[in-house]
Amino acid sequence: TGGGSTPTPPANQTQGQGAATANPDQLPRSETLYTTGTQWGPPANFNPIREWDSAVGTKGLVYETLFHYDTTASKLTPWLAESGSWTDDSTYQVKLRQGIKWSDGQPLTAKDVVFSFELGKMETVPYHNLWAWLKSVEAVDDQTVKFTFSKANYQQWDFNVYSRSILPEHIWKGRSEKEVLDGVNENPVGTGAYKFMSKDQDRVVLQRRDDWWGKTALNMEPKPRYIVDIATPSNEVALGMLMQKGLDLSNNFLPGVANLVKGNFGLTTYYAEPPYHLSANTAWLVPNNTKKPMNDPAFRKALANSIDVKQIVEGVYGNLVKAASPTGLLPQWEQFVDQNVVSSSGFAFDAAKAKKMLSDAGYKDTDGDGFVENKDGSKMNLTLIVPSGWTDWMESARSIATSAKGAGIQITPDFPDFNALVEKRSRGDFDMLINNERQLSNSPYTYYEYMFQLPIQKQQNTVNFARYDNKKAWDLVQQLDQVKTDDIEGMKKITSQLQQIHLDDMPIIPLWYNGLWAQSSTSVWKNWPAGAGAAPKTGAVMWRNWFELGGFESLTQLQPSGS
Amino acid sequence: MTTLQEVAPRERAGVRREALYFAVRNGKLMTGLGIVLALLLLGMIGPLLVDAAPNQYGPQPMSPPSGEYWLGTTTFGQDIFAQFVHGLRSTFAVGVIGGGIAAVIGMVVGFVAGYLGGIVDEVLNMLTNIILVIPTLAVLLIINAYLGIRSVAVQGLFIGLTQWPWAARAIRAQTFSLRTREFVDLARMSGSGTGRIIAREVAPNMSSYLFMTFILLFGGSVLIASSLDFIGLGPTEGVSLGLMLQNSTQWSALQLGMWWWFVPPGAAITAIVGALYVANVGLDEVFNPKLRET
Amino acid sequence: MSLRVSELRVYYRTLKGEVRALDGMSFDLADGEIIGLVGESGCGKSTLGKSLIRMDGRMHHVGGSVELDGKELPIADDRRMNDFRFKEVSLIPQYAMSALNPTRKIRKMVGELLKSRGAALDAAELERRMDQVGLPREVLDRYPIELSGGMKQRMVMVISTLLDPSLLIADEVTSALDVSTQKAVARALLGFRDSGYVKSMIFVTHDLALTHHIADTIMVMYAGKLAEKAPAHVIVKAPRHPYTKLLLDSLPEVGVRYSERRLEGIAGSPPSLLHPPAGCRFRDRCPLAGDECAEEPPAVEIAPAHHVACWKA
Amino acid sequence: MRRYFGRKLLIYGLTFFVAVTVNWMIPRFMPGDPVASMVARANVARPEAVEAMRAYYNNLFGFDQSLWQQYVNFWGALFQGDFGLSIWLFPTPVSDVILGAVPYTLALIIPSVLLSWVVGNQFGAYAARRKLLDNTVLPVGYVLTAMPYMWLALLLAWSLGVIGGVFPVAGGYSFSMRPHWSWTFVLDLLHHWTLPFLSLFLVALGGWAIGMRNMIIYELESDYSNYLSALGAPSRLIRRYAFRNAVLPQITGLALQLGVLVAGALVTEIVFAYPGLGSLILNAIKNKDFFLLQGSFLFIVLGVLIANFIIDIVYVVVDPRTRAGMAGAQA
Amino acid sequence: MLRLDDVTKEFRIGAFGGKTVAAVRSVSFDVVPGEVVSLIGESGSGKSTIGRMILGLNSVTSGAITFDGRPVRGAKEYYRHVQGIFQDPFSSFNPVFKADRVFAMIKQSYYPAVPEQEWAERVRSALRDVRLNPDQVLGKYPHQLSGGQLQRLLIARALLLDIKLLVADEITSMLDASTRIDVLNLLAELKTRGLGVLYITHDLSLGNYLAERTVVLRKGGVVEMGLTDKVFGDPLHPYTRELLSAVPRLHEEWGDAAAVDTCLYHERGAAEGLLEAEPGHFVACAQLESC
Ligand SMILES: Nc1ncnc2c1ncn2[C@@H]1O[C@H](COP(=O)(O)OP(=O)(O)OP(=O)(O)O)[C@@H](O)[C@H]1O
Ligand SMILES: Nc1ncnc2c1ncn2[C@@H]1O[C@H](COP(=O)(O)OP(=O)(O)OP(=O)(O)O)[C@@H](O)[C@H]1O
Ligand SMILES: [Mg+2]
Ligand SMILES: [Mg+2]
Repeated sequence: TGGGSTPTPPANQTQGQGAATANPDQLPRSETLYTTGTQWGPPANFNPIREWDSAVGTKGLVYETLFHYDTTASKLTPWLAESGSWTDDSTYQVKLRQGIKWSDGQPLTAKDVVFSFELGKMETVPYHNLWAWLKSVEAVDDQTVKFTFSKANYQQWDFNVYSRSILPEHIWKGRSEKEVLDGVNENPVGTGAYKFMSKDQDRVVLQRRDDWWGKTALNMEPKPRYIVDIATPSNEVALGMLMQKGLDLSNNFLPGVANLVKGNFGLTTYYAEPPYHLSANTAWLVPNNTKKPMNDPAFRKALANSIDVKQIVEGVYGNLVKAASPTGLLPQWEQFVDQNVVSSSGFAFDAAKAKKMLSDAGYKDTDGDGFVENKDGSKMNLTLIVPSGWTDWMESARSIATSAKGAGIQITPDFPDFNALVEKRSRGDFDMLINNERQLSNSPYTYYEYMFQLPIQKQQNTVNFARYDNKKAWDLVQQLDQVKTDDIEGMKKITSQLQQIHLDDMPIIPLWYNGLWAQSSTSVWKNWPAGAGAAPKTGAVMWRNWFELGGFESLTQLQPSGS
Repeated sequence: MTTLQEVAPRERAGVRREALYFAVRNGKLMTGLGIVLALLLLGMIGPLLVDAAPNQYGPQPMSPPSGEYWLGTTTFGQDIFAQFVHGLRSTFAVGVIGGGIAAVIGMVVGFVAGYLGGIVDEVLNMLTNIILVIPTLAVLLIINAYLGIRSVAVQGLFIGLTQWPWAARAIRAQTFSLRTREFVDLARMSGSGTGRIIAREVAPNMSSYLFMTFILLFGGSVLIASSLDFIGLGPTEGVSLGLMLQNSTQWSALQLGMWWWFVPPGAAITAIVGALYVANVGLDEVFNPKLRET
Repeated sequence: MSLRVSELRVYYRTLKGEVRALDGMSFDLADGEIIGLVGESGCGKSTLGKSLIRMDGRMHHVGGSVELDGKELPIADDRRMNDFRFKEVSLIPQYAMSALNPTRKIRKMVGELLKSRGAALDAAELERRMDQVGLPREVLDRYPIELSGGMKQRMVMVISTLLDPSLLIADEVTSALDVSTQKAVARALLGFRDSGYVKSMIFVTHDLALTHHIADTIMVMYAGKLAEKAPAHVIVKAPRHPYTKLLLDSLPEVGVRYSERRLEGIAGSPPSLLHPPAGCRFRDRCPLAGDECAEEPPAVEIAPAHHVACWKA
Repeated sequence: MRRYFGRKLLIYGLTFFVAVTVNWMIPRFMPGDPVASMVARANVARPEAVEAMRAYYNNLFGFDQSLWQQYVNFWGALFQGDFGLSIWLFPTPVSDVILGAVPYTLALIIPSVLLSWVVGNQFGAYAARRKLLDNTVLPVGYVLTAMPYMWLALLLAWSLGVIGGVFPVAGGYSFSMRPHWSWTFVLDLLHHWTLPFLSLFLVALGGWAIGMRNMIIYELESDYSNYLSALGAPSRLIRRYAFRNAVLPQITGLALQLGVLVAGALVTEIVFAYPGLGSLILNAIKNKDFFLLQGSFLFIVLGVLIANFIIDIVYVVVDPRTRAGMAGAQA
Repeated sequence: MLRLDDVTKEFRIGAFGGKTVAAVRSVSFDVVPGEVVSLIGESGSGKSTIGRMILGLNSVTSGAITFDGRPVRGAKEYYRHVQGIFQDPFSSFNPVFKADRVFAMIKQSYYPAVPEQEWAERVRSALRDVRLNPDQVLGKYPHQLSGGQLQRLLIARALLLDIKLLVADEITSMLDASTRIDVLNLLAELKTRGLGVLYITHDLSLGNYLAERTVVLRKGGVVEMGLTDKVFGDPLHPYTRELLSAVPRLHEEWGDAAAVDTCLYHERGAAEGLLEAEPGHFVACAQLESC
């Protein structure tokens, strides 16, 4: 531009977007949000189909879903959809909002929605299984989409309506299966409030679209004009940058952050005291139910009683996490916990009781080495694997081994490489492991699916790592799926049965709730979500799939600290 | 890293006694050895003094050095002094194992190539050059990551297996010049075989040089091990100074101001390796009259 | 009178004590004279040479003085001595084979050396002198490595004498050479003296026969002391010191055959210079030794220019 | 000459082949299946869907072929400049990933190697045989070389970054910047580059200084030095000559140290979250990203080999002895 | 006893082995028992190389060396009969061990069965043979002994074996004049015991002192050989003449033989062989007549 080497004066607001692009080389600090904790390397793709490794914000900021899900109110929030309802038991109808435009100016229509869901017919698209029970998707008119089901899995459907990105048919049409699944999708065209501005080795930069539909339709506007998401190689680097005020939000697990929150460092977390964070998922101890002695429910229950979770929570995590309830259901699902079941069949750390349970079940220390032997008298030495380098889990595993020793169970922690662990896990070649791969969702259904899914395959890749084989439980889970999501009582009836089975058989043992790690600095942005006062109650996370669970709403609540 | 020098021809007069005389008067050698021995001693008897297991959680997390915890505690209340003394042991172990293995391979290859010459030399030399050019840390990274190194000993083994080439090269050069000495011919004419000549004629003449090579290999192994530990590819069992460093950074000791967690292990590694290098220079001066301060 | 060395004592410091490598040497060297210095290995020849130009770290000057052209040489003072080096006293070292910097071309090295001594390189003169010793000119543009031993030797000779020093010390410059090269080098040295590039010269060797061809005067040293000094032909024909005699007797000449005449060496070995015995140091090996030899014999001028340190001479 | 370089090239060729083969083999013979973990990350619930994806990716990456076939394919692709797709950063081509990272790594390594070499040598040469310097400054050199790279890096980050606040402790350039050519940006780059550079530079510096110091002492004792001093040449000249000769082994040393320095750079990059090959390799390992790992490794090996080759040439140029040797002259 | 037939040795040289030099070209001569043959030539003329080949320390490129009719190999049995001594007595001893270890090594290889006591006696008598006082030299380190003593230790060592041939490579050049003559005398005595000695030197006067026959080498090839008297008394080859004239003699001035380079003689091709100028006196000069 003609400015030559003379520095251009700071852009004023009225110039809006134009000004921002005119001098995009240096982002104005007061209008930029710096985040980290999602991405660990260079941004790889902008493909919303790749919900697990697309660049931060691909889904949620650039592409959007029909609904969002409000975790506090436990209900769907219409988003691209104006409304959605079951017109009969197997037909679901969505009405789209008027006037939504793609970032290239084309209007969003029912055909885009149809296209997006029909992409799932491709075998390798992650939501392909939807078509096992979805019969058809039709555009009734430009604003109306009708879904017809062969089997109405209400719980799963709700999950789908807030999880699946809606893609522009006019751009994606004709892409091959390979391109759909593997394409980088440079220059994504979405409906969302942001678009990608640039990327580099360690970051992506998103720029707000000032013509975003939600401004008027939802009366919402995310406050940061720019979002820069940084890939930090490690948690401690993130903490360092946070303290240097280079970052506004870190979604990393930052040990010791409690000290900083209490001190005067301008750092906040959701709660000002333990556990500091909302809960995001449950960490489970997964015993291999097909192996001796873990195939014995009595043993598993004794094991559950032998673990001093408090020690982990306090010792390893410095109270950054919360001990899990015996059901393992996240606090957000508290209403589904059947207290009667818990009080009659629950468990708690009690070494003496664990010892007794063991000996009652026939596990005795016959050779006097302080550890019980198998029923047949053979030595018992169980290995607990967690991925090498996951320090908090490694420490936890050590802690578990120590407390199990108190009850006479010999556990040796082992730290294989992550990939080796994945392989062992899917082949069932392990004694015990720790896993937390199910996140908070709209329904405990997803949790019970994770716990009980059948049939057990040779390779168990994502669910039921314990290989717990209980037909009745799986039937119940499927029944739960068929319960309408607003029928809370109907759901409860099934979940309490499932809890009974879980606590009786203890296929997997809940340990603690991992936090929805969100440490924010108040130096540039304030009004971060917090448990106290009038602050927003949503989660401040940039993690993939969490924008729909309140992450996006949090952005709209931010306020610049300067003003 | 200090480079090894050619062994200068020795003065004939009283090599041994003179060496000892200069050894005890060589400040560098004595300081270096002193530091190394002090730390070695600490690593030997330290673990007997502290009864806490190095990784055992204690009641006072994050406390700075005090009378009770000499070097303070970690985020988990582990006694850093206990970790430190155990870590010293592993560090010495890795040095001895890694340095030892590398020295042995380097010696075998160097001696054989240097003494036999010809095609054997060509082949061994090529092998040496190949391994020399390969960035070994990268290879170690891969090996460590995929083999899942468990113990300090295995770590030492792998380090030893990749560290030997420069030693082999140096020893080869030395052997080359020694084998033209006439006492080697004389030994041949006394009916000694190759192995015997290497072991009984060549090697004893390079003993100081071999020792210095070992020292450098020792230091190198310690440094490499600490790097591996630091990036999380260290042994999964036990404590080492490198693992302490790794833990301290992973648990943000830096940002939380817990200097007592990350300063001692690094300082100890530096002290051990540095002292060895200094001692090495001292040794060089002892054995090589030209280097002595006049 | 060019060089006068009187009562020079230079010792080496060692762990075991002082090695008395030069223990009271006195001699004179006239302008234009070449002295051949001979003696058994370890008798202090090189020490004398080094003392006159540059002492190494272990040597120290215990006593005596050296005068060159009437000026006292500050041999113990490295710094002051620097003014004399090269210009007044110069050296062709024993290690001439490795005396040239391997990574500099010779012309460049010479230029830099001269410049550092405040002299300019006179290329014509340099080439003339090279011609004189039979070195082709292109040698100047080569690296030392590319020269043969004899060439290096001669090149060092030329360099060392470029500033026309008045005293040149040539330490065993021919011992590593074969006879024909030896001859060429020796002749070149003579030529240097004759052309006046150097005024006088000390030619150190242990080869008596060779010395005889070069030197005007031969000086025989034994165990750090002067044994005999006389004009070359006198030493060869009429030696007076028993050591000189025995030394000459043990020289096989071409034509002497074992089968015809069995030569004998000198029994015994020279004394340690660490703790040399009192009195005549050759006493133990001397066939003539008598009681008076318990006293140290002074160097006496028994004939003009013929000095002998022996009671029996 | 031809023969010499022919031989060198042969060694380099072999090295390259062996290194690349080893690197190709190791991950493939180790437990763990990259596709499995990739699919695990995709977090797809249905077993059938998972199977479909697995099959798809196994086919895509060629893991369904025999190892031998994979190996042949690997070389075939390599010669066409095709490094494959990264598994971890799927579907970015490995070459893109590496090209994005390499400038940073080079920007760290080249200056720190060269500067530390030059400065270290000067420094060592200066300190040699000067009692005061030798006894005060060189211990610092020993300490520096003995420091683990990351520890020095940590100390720098802690003192100058966290406490002093003078330098940023992470990243390649400010988060607020976008790469473009302007002084502010270049300064910003330099600002971020300083600490990682320093940590590499200082450790290497100590090593070179000590090496040079020892070399110089040897050279100062050599015959040609003695000859020069006997002719009264000033010590400046003598030192200069000694330096010239002492530098030659240091050049060889440089070639030997390159691999080590590259390794140091990897560790340093990790400490300072500096974008570059370091974190890339680490992540490639963690994610069993064979292709990225192969690519990065290949790049490092190539880099080291090329640098070695340059050093070889430089050596021949500066040391007349090697040239004479090649011309067949006798020593 | 020892025969060299058309022996040639080539070395690969240059830092990278790119070229070869012929260090020895088509050399043939023999050594019989009770005879000293001296090998004379300038530096680099291939004298040591011939010695080392005879000792089996270097291989032969072409031609044959036979000892008592059998080709030479560096085998243990061979060394029982053929031994060598080298120029530098100091480097012939391993500096870190005591000097008398050289005897122990022989015992270990060749006389393992001999009782210690008897062996010790043998050693002492061998030492006395070379006129060393055993008490003065046993149990000492090499650096504690003089060059002459060490050189004689080596000779004693050779005597302990049942040797028939001794290769002495410049064994006196490091010794001073008086010790040198002692060692030479010792060698001369050996031949009276029936030993063959190959005496390698570049010092003509020493060769002359000892040897029955003389071989003059130049650039690896023989230029003249024959009885010492003949070769030295009536040198035919200009090179020999030049050598002789360059030898400094005590009582004569340096003569000026024809400068080598102006003479047209040069190395003859291997095939041409030597001319036998008179019986037992061979010379290699193409222009012999015209010179
Ligand atoms: N650096 C030294 N330290 C101690 N003693 C030394 C040193 N250099 C020489 N000497 C001793 O001083 C004495 C004289 O040595 P010098 O080198 O002058 O002898 P030389 O006559 O030149 O012998 P050569 O003919 O072997 O050169 C010898 O006994 C020697 O051992
Ligand atoms: N191992 C070797 N490798 C290469 N060339 C060699 C080797 N040994 C000897 N030569 C060469 O062979 C030639 C003859 O060498 P040799 O040592 O036999 O000479 P010499 O007559 O013994 O000389 P000197 O009198 O110096 O001992 C020389 O040109 C030498 O450079
Ligand atoms: Mg001398
Ligand atoms: Mg020889």
